[in-house]
Amino acid sequence: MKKLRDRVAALLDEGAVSLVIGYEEGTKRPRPLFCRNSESSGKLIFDSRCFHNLAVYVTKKELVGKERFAVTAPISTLRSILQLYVENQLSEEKLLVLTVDLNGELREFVTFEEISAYVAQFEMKRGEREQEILSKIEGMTREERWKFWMGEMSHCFKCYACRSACPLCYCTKCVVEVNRPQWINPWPSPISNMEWHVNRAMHMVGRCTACGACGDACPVGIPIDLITRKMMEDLAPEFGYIPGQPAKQGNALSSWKLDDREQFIR
Amino acid sequence: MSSSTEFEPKIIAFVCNWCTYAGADLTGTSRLKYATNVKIVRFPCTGRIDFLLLLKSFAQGADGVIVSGCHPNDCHYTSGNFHARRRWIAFRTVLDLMGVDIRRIQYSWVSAAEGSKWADLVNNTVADIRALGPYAEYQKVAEYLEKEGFDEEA
Amino acid sequence: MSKIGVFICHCGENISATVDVERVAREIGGMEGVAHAIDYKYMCSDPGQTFIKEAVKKYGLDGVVVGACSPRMHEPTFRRACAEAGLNPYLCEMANLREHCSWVHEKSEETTEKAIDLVKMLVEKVKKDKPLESIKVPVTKRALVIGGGIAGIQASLDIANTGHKVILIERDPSIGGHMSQLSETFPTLDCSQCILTPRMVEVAQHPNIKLYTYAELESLEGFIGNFKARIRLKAKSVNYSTCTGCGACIQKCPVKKIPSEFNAGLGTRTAIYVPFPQAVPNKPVIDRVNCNYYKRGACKICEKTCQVGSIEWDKEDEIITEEVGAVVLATGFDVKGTDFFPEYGYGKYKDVLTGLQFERLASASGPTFGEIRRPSDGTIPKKIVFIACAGSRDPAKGIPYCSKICCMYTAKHAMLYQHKVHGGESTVFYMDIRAGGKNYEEFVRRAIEEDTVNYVRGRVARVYEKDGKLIVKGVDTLLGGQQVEIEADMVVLATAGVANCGSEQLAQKLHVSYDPYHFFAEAHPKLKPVETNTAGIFLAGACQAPKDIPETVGMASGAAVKVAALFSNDELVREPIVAVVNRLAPPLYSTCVGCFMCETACPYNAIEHEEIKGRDGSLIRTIARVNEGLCQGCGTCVAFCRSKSIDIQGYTNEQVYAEVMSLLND
Amino acid sequence: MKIGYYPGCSLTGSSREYNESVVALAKALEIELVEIKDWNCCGATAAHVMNEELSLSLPARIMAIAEEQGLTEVVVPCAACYNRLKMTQHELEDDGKRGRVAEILKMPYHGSLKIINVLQMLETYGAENIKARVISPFAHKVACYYGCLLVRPHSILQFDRVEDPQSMDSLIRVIGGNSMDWAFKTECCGAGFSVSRTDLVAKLSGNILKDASDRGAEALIVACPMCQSNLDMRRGAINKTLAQPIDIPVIYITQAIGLALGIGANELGLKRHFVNVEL
Amino acid sequence: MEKNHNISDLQLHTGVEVVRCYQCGKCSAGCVLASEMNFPPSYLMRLLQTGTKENYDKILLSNSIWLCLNCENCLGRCPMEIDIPKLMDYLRTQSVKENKLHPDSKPILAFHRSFLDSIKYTGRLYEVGLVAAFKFRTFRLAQDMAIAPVMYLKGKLHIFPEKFNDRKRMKRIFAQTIENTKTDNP
Repeated sequence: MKKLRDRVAALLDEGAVSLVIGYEEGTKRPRPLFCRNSESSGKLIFDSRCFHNLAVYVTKKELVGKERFAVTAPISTLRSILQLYVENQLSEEKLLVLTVDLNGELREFVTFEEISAYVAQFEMKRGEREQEILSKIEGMTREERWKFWMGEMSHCFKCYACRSACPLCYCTKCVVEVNRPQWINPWPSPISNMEWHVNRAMHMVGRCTACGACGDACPVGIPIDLITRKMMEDLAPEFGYIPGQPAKQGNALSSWKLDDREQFIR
Repeated sequence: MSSSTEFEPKIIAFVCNWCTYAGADLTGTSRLKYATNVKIVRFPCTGRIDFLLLLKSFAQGADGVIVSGCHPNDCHYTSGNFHARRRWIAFRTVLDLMGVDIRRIQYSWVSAAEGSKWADLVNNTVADIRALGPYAEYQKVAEYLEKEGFDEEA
Repeated sequence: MSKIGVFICHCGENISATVDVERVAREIGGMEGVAHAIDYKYMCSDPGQTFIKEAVKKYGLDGVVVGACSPRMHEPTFRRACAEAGLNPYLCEMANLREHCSWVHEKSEETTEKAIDLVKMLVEKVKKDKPLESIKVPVTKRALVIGGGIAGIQASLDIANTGHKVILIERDPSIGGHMSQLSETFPTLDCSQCILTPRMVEVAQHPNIKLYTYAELESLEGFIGNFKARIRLKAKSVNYSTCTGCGACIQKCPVKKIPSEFNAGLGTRTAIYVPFPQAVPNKPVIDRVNCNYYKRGACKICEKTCQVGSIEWDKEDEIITEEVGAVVLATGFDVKGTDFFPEYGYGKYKDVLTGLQFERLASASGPTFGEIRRPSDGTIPKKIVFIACAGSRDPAKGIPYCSKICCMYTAKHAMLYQHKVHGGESTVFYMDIRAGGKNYEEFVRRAIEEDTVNYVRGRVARVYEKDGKLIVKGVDTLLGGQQVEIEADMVVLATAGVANCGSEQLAQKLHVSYDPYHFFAEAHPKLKPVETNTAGIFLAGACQAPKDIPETVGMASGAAVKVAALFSNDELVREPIVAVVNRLAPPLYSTCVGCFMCETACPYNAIEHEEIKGRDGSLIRTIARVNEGLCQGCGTCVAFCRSKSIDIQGYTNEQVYAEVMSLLND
Repeated sequence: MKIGYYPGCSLTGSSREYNESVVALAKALEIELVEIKDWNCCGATAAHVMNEELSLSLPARIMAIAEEQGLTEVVVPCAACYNRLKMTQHELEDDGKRGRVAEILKMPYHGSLKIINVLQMLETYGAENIKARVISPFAHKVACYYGCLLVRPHSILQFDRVEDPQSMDSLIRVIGGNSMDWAFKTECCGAGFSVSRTDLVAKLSGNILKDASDRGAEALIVACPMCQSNLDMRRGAINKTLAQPIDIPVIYITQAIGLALGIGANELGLKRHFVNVEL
Repeated sequence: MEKNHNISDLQLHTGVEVVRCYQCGKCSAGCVLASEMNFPPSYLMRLLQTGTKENYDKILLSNSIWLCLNCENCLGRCPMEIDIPKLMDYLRTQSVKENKLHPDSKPILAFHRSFLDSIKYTGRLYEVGLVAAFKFRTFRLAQDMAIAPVMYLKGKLHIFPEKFNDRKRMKRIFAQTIENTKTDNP
C-alpha cells in the first residue's frame, strides 16, 4: 500500500499524470478517490474490498480532461479497460494503469498487451451469490423463468443506475433516448423494462466482463448483472472468446464463423 | 379449411430482399397456396433486421415471427446472413433466459429458387403457432401495463 | 399532414380475381394522410401511369403507393412515372398484392383484408420516406482481366478492340491456359495450339493490352467504376527487358527432372524454364523452389551462359497498384488427379492417366511427340479403356454435378487413339452420353460407327495391376448387369472438372459469391450469366462451371460487352440505398461514439474514420463515416449500432418501425 | 497398458491359435487383457440375416456387461465380432432402437465403450515400441489380406483407408517384413458361406490365393478368424478349383509379430494350422 | 394401377431411397458373386424402381438376396451411397415371411438357424453342435467328414459346449426377438 501511495504521489509531483483515480475508505465500503495532488495520495487504499469498477470514470471526458491520468485498477477494472481499448475509447498515451498483484507488488501497465497478459492469469468464476441465483434460474421451466423475471421487472422504475454504473455504457445518446422511433417506452412497465434489459444484454454480447457493477447499482436489487453474465457464459465458448479478455480486432457480434450453429434455422 | 372459431395467429415475416422476398415472389408465380396469416416486411438483408423489431412485434400483439434470408454463402452482400445468424444465436440465448417463448420465432433460409419452401415454411409456422395458441402470456403483460399504467398491481 | 396517393392495380384479373380491389381502394382512401385512392385495371399501362402522374400534379401528392405486383417487377416503372410528374422517385413505394397475396391465397375476406394491411403498411412507410438523390460516381475506363487462358485472352482482345485499356494478369509464366495443353479439339479435330497461338501473340502485341505474367491479384478495393487492384508481380529472376529468349540458359540448367506442369507431370522441365515452346512471352523464369542456387547457394550456370546478363538473383516480388473500372474473372478450372480414386489405385499405377495427361500424350508438342505410349514402359497400348464420369456425378465423392466436357473429350480421345494406334482396341465405360451441341452427337456417333470404339454402358468398380496389365472390372448394364473384365494396357479417367485451387480465397478478395464447389456464382442463372453479385465484376469461362471452348469464348465475349457497356458511360448512377452516420450540430457532432464495431461488421470496408477537429486543429473526436461509393446498402451496421447512430436510406429505422407497427395496430 | 478383451466364439474354438497368439503377444508387450466376464456370442452373420433386434441385442449384452465391469476400451480381435459390435453401437445411437434393446435386455446400455480391433491396439501401443522388441526380423514377402469386415463400411468403422488399407502392411514393415502391393486386399473370401456353400467359397478364396501366390507371396497375413479358417481349413476344396494347388500358409498378424518378437511357434498356435507354416 | 406398398415399406424400414439409384452399375461391376446371381445388384435396384408387385416378387424368389455376402463392396463404392446390403437383409426377411424362397436359400437358412440354436442354448457358438444340426437340417451327412477329425486333433473342436452362466437372459433375448411372433420378424 505504501508503495502505491508513494508512486502515485511521485507521478503527480512529477507531473507525469494530472489525475489518479483510486479508492479511499468510505462509510460502509471503499469509495472512489480522485487524486489531483500528492497530498491526497495518502488517502489511497487498495485491497480486496476495492471492487467498485473504476473503469466507468475513464471515459468521462469532463472528469479526466485532456492530460494523461492514471487509475489504480483491480482485476474487474482491468478487464473493462481492455474492452474499452478494443472499442477505441482509450488511448495508451493517455492512460497509465496501476495495480497491486497477488504478491503485493505494484505493477504498472502502459499497453493493451501488458494488461491482457496480466489479466489472462485470472479465471472468471461465479461467486456464491451468482451461483445460488443462477442455479435456481437454471432449474426453472421456461414459464417459471418468465414469471420470475416479470416479477423482478415489475420493481424496476427505470432509474438507469445500471447504465450509469456500467463502464461499457458510454454512448452519448442511449437507445432509450432515441425517439424517432421510440424503440423503448420511457416510462416503467414490465414489458418495456424487459425490453430495456434484453436490449442491454444484446448490447453486451461479447463485451460484458461480468464485473457486476450494474447489479450492484440497482436500488431495488434486481439481479440484472446475472442476465449479462449468463448470456456471456453461454455464448463465450460457442463464439470462441474469453470474457474479459477481448481480442484487439472484432467483436463476438460483428464477426462470425462459417460453421456457427444453425440447427434452429429451418 | 380452418373453422371460424379456430385461432388465427398474427405472424410477421422479416425477410431479405434478395433471397426470401424473391422466393416468396416465386411462390406467387408458381401459384402455390399458403395461409393469409403471414405478412411480409421487406429488408435489404437479414443483417439489417434489428432484434428490437422482433421484441416490438410481440409487444404489439404478434403471436409469431418468421425471420428468413439467404442460405449461407448465398448472401447478396456476402456475409449479412452470417452476421444475422450470430445475432439470432445471441438473441435466442437472452430471450430464453428471460423466459420468452422462443418457439414463436422461426428462422429459416429460403432462397430465390425455393418458392415451395416458402409456402411450406409459412404453413408449418402457422400450424406450429396455432398449436401453441395466442401469446397471451406476453400480450397480457404488455397490454395491461403498457396502456393502463404501472401502479395498479404489486 | 401527408398527401399520399394510393393506386390499386387489378393486374387484369390477376389481383382482382381474389382480392376485392374496390374495397381496398375505398378503405385505404379513408386512412389518415391519404389524399387520393383509386383502383384501375392495369396500373403499369400508359393510361395507368398517366393516372398517377396526373394525380401527383392535381392533388400535390407527397407520396405514392402502388398496390400491384412485386416491386422487383415494376418499382422502377412507377418511380420513373413519379419522377416525370415531378415527385422524388424515392417517395414512391409498392405493395406486393400479386405475388404475396392474390396469387397465393384463395378468394376470401381474409385475402382482401391482408391486401388492405399490406397497402396500409406501405402507406405508413411512405409517410416516413424522405426524398433521395441518386449517387453519381465516375468510371475509370480500364479493365482488369484475371487469368490468361482462352477466356481471359478472348475477353482481353474484345475489350481492347473497343478502344479501352486492359490489364491482363496470369499466374503462370505464360498465357495459354488449359487450351494450350490440348491436342485436338472436338468436334472438328483441329489442332488446339494452331488456333490458339495466334491469339496469344495478338494479346502480347495489342497496344491496348498490358500483360503481366507470373502475377497474381493481391487485393481489390473499391467499387464498380472505381476499383484499386494491387497486383503481385512474382520475381521471375530474369530481366525481360534485356532477355532475348535465346534459350541457352535452359539448355545448360543442370536441374532437369522437375515434373512439367504443362505436360501434366508426364514430362520434365528445368529449373529455369519456359513452360512450352510457343509460350507468350517466350522468355524464361527461374523456379526458385527447385533451383540449385536458391536451394543450396551455388550453381549460377545460367548466369554464366547468358550473353546479355539478364539473370537477376536478388529480384524480389513487386507489388503494383492499378486503377480499373471493371474486372473480368477468367481463372478457369482444374481436373482431379488420379490419386483421388481409391478404386482406381490412388494414383499408384503409372498407366492410369487423367484425360488431361492423355491430351499431352496425343499432342504433337507432348512428351511422346504425339505417339500414344505407356508412361511406365514406353510401349504402345494395344488395349485402352476410357472411364467417363470419374468423380463427376458422384455425390459420395463430393462432386454431384456433371463436368459437361468429358463425354465429348472422351469420344475424341478414343477417336485419336484409334487413328494413331492401328489395330488398337478401345473401350469407353460411360453412364450417359451427353453430346448436346452443334455437331456433337454426330461426332460421338462417328467414334462408335467409323472408328469402332466399343461403348459399354456401366461404371467401373475397380482397376488393379497384374503382370503389367491393368485389370478393369466393369459392367454392362444394358445386358442386365453382366460383368465385363478387360485386361488393358492403359486406362484414362475422365476426371471431374473442379474449381481452380485458390478460387475460394480469390472470391473472398473480390467479394464475389461462389457455389458449394467453389465455382464463382453468376448473378442470375439465366438472365445474368456473366455478371456476379458484385457490380463491375464479370465472369468468363470455366471459373463459373466446367464448359467447353466455344461456350467459354462466347461467355468471354459476353463479359467483354458488359465491360464495354459500362465504359460507355462517363459516370454511373447508383440507387441511394446506402447507410449514413448521423451528423449533429456542435458540440455533439454525432451520436456516434466511435466504437467502430460497425467497421468489423461491414462486408465492404465502407466505414471510414472521420476526425472532428476544433478551430485550433486539435482532435475533438473520431467518428464513423460511410463511404457511399463502397457501401452496398445491406444495413448490417444499422442493426448493429447500439446508439442507432447509423441508418440506411430507403429502409430507415423509422420506416421499418412504422411498417411493423401498422401491421399490428388495429 | 490395460485393456478389455472380447475373444468371441471362434477364438475359443476353431480359431484358438488366434486367441493364443493375441494373448502371447499381449503378454510380451506387457498389455494386460481383461476378459469380459460371462460374454456371449455376438450373433455373427446369422443373427444379422435372420432378425434385426436379435442382431442388436446380442452385441448390446456384451457391451452392457463390459460397461458394468467398468471397462472403457475393449479390443476385439475377431473382425466379424468387431464389425458387429461397432455396427450395433452405431445403430443404437437411435433412441428408439436403444430403448427397445434395453427393454429386451433388462440391463442398462450406455454405448460409451470404445471398441477397437487388434491393429488399432497395436497402433496405440506404438510401432517404435514393437520395433524395439524385434529379435528375429520377419524377413518374408507377404500379402496382407484385410477382407470385408475389418474395413467396411468405412463411413461407420472409420478404420484405415478404403480399397487399399495400409495398417497391417505398415506393421509388417515394422517387424522387418516385405509387404507387397496386390489386388485382393479387400475382396470378399466368402467366409459367410464356408459351411453352407463351400463351392462358392472355393472360387472366391481361390481368386485371392492365386493373386497372392502369382505375385510371389510366402504367406497371407490376416486379422480375421473367418478369413483365416476359410483360406486355411478349406484349402483342400479351394485347391480342387485351381489348376495348380497353392500351399502358402495363412497366418495372423499377431502370429507374425509374435515370431519376430521371438515367441515360440507352439505358443503362437502355429501348429494348429491346416496348411503347414514353415517360415 | 394399384399402388404397391412393398416399396414404401422397404424405404421405411431400411431408409434406402430406391429412386436415388441411377443405374451406373458400379455395384454389379464389383460384386464378387454377381455372376452367380439371378439378378446382379444394379438390376435388382432397377426392378425395385419399377415398383410393381410382379418385379418385387421376382426379387423375393431370386437367389440374389441369398447369395449376397454382405461384404459391402457395393456400398463402399456406390456414388449415391445406397445401402444395398441393408436392403438385402430386409428382402431376405420378407422372403422368409412371405415364404417365397429360392432353393439356394435352404442351406444358407439352415446354417443360420443351426447357428442361432447353438447360441440360444449355450450362449456361445458350439461348433460340434452347429455342424451336427446343420447336417441334420440339410441331410449333408458326408460334408466336412474329412476336416472334422483334423480339427479335433489340432485342438480346434470342443466336444462339449463352453460354460455360460446367464442362460436365462439369453432365452429372454430370443423370446423377445426372433421368437416373438408379434413383431414383424419371421
